[in-house]
Amino acid sequence: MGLITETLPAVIEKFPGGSLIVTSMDYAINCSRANSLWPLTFGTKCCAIEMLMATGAAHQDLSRFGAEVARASVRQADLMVIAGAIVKKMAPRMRMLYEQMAEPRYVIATGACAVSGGPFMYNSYSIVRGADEVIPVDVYVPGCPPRPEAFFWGLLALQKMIKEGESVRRPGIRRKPVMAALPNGMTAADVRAEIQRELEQDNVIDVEKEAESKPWAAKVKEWIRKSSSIS
Amino acid sequence: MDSEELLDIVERIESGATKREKSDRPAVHVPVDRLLSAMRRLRNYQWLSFDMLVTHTAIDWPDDNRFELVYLLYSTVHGHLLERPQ
Amino acid sequence: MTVTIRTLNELLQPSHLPAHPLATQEYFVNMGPQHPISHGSLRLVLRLDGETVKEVIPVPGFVHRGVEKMCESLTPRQIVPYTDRLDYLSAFMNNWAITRVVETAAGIESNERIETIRTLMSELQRIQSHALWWGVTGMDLGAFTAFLYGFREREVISEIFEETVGARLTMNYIQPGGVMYDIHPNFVKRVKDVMAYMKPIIDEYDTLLSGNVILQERCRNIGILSPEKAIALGCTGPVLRASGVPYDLRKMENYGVYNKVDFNVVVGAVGDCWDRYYVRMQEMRESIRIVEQLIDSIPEGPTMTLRYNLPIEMPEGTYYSQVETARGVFGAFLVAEGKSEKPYPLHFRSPNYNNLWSVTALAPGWRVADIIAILSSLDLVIPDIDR
Amino acid sequence: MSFMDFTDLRYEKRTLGGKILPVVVCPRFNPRSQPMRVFDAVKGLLQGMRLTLGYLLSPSKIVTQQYPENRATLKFPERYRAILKFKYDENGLHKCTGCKNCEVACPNASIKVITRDSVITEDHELDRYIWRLDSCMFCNACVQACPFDAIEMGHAFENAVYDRRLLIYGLNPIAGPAASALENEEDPEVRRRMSDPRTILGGPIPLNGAGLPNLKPVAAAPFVDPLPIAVTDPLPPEDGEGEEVS
Repeated sequence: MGLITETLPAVIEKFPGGSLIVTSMDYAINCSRANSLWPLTFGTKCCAIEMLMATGAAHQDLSRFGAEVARASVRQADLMVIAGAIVKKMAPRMRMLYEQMAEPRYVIATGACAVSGGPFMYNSYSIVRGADEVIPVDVYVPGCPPRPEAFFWGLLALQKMIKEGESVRRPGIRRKPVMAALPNGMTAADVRAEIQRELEQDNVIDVEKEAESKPWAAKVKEWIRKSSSIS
Repeated sequence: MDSEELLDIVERIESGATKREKSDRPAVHVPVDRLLSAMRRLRNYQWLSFDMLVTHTAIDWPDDNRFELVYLLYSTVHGHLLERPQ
Repeated sequence: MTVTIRTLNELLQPSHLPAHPLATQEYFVNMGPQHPISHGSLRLVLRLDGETVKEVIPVPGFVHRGVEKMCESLTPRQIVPYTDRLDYLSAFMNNWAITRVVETAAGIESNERIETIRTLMSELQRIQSHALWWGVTGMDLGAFTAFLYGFREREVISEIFEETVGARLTMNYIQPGGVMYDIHPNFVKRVKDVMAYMKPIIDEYDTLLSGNVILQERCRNIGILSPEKAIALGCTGPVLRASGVPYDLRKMENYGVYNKVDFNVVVGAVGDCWDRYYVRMQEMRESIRIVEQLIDSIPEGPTMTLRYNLPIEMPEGTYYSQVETARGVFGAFLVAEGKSEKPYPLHFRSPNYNNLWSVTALAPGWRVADIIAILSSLDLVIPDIDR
Repeated sequence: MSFMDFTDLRYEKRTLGGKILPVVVCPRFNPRSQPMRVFDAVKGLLQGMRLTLGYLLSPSKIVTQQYPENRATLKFPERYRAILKFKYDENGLHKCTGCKNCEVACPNASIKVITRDSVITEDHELDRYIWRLDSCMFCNACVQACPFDAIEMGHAFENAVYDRRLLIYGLNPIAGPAASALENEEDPEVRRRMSDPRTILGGPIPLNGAGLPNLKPVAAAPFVDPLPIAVTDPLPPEDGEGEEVS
């Protein structure tokens, strides 16, 4: 269930000595990064229950995306899931945690509080209105709290971003699929539709159909049927 | 022991205490210099024995230029909840 | 009358210099604000002598959003969703606390049906909250399997909530004047199924974790809280009941339809971590009993007695109401000025705040590893402490 | 008592606060002597392992749901709250009259209703309905407050974006009066004039449409006209129109 259905890019960048390996290396490394995100257990509020705990449990299984190795230490993590409100007292600590993470590091802001301050956006004297005021955020997952599926969708969007993202040779330059300022003649609806299309095309595969094309499919089906009929 | 009775007792043990109107629970006012002794008596007297401080908070009344500290006391022996703003 | 206030800097001075050159020196270790055990952002400063904890200084406030101050500019109906975000594992009960105080203040009548639905939802959430706590405690004490099992049951109950309420965590269901929606047509059947499913599950929990020797050794006779100390610290809920004080608002205060059902107050014998652990396990069984008694006889009637857009008029005065959440007594203290719909000050009495400070009485003398068991058995929800 | 007996609960009556309460005391067991203790420990561990092994070998139900693969079959309860949207009738007309009840009810001002005076009837009517998904707390207060049953909570939960500004939504693709007002009008030309399409501002609108220089409607804009009337192009602004009441 690797969710990678793209073929390897066969673009040959020409320079003396050849560069096929290097370009493929970029791709391979980015794929590895995308499919083995280690999240940091950084939850401050209600979203932590849904985003970090419920997704890690059996019903929504985060390990299907290769991201189940939740680490308590920032040094070992490369994905920071900001789950919950960030207040002014916490903001410097969050910044410090972010800076301790090794590159490449990615940030997902889940829930209204982390995206914009959310319920506490107005009238509150202590909230930071959006985690991106403190650290750069790659993907925003709105909702209060978003369902675990919505978080997975955000994770897939991040994986998509990583896969076509920065080059190993030029680290730090990260290309977001959506530009910050929209180009001329393009509406936001187009952008959303494009993200949707891209993600669906890449990440949704029909497991049963895929499995049927494999020679061992019948055996597995038989085994599943047997084992479920026992109980 | 109902709330009226309770109020009477509290008024008896604390000289400056007055009833507090407009409260859904039995409540008394105690002047701030009598606070500590009042709290001690409320805890130590056997027929009161308010041993749990449920919560305490403050209300400020900028019009009167004063603060009101509110202590909510509970007695696990008798089961009274008393509100004591002062 | 003097009150000594010490700043954190003063607290963090070593209490003595070692007299003997070979004497061990005290040192401080920070736990948090980002620590897997804190389940949120809680900072604990431990004063250690070797491995032994001398003192615990909790430093809360890393999730302080100023909810109480915000509520002064909100109408009662708008306050209700904010209480979801305090103790998010007891969202229904928190809704109920603010609803009760508003209903008392404004003199809003509710009916049997509303109260029954509120009680049912609260008890379901108590089971859910304890199941979640059980899984997380297992994980804190080193048993990851428990986490998977605890969350499996949480999902099952979440589905009930999703169907009737439309949310998984932040409910905003119990509102002044009634409940947001009537129960879903499938609700009764589904709850019955889940209760039948849950009963053997709790025995399964016992088999899986309670009998585990590691849990036993890490919990038994660790962190003993005497009943006097627990009362003096204002602990409530399972923490107080584990110390042997049968203080349960469901019995003490007449609210909901708890006076119609037959259930026991669960207490512990000693007040150690094991008692705090098992009180919650047994409370799940008692909650199942309550739900089973109520689910067959939900009376008929309207589920909202108040038109939504009408303002709620609260006459001048002070009001206090409290309910028993999964973690203890959650109270709301409201002062109405009588001029507008909005409360003048609103204060939440949160159970976790008092339970947190019991760690200062519990921890000294124990090892660092025992702090994990103690904190875990207190079942703290940090946003409720910081508000 | 034996080591692993959890059924040994003591039922008692205790008094607290002047009430007699039925009480159940939790079981406690003290460890037995050393050799038996080892036996008990192994027994406790094995029991837990037997349970997990049982689930491994004969799962009664596979609980894990395959999210991105089962998107086609994923069904949510009808009351699930994930996104705010307008209710449209069979003609594609909304019911919002711009009464601003939802805006008042919203606890954190996530809703902004901009009204204007109608071109034709000079009534108060809806111009733009702006909803901030990034700060919405899904408390359902707007839906409950709506006296016309014009909005509802939908199920579209896949809203993750790379840019936070894409989370501000304009809910109405057509501006103008509610369905009830539009139905009274017979002349299709008048009806067309009454409702300007909000093509470019439908869907998420970055920063309420501001901050986007040279924003032009494109020919291939994915706008499905909800009106059964043919709309040629947006009306040019007339004098006296477009007065925004904030």
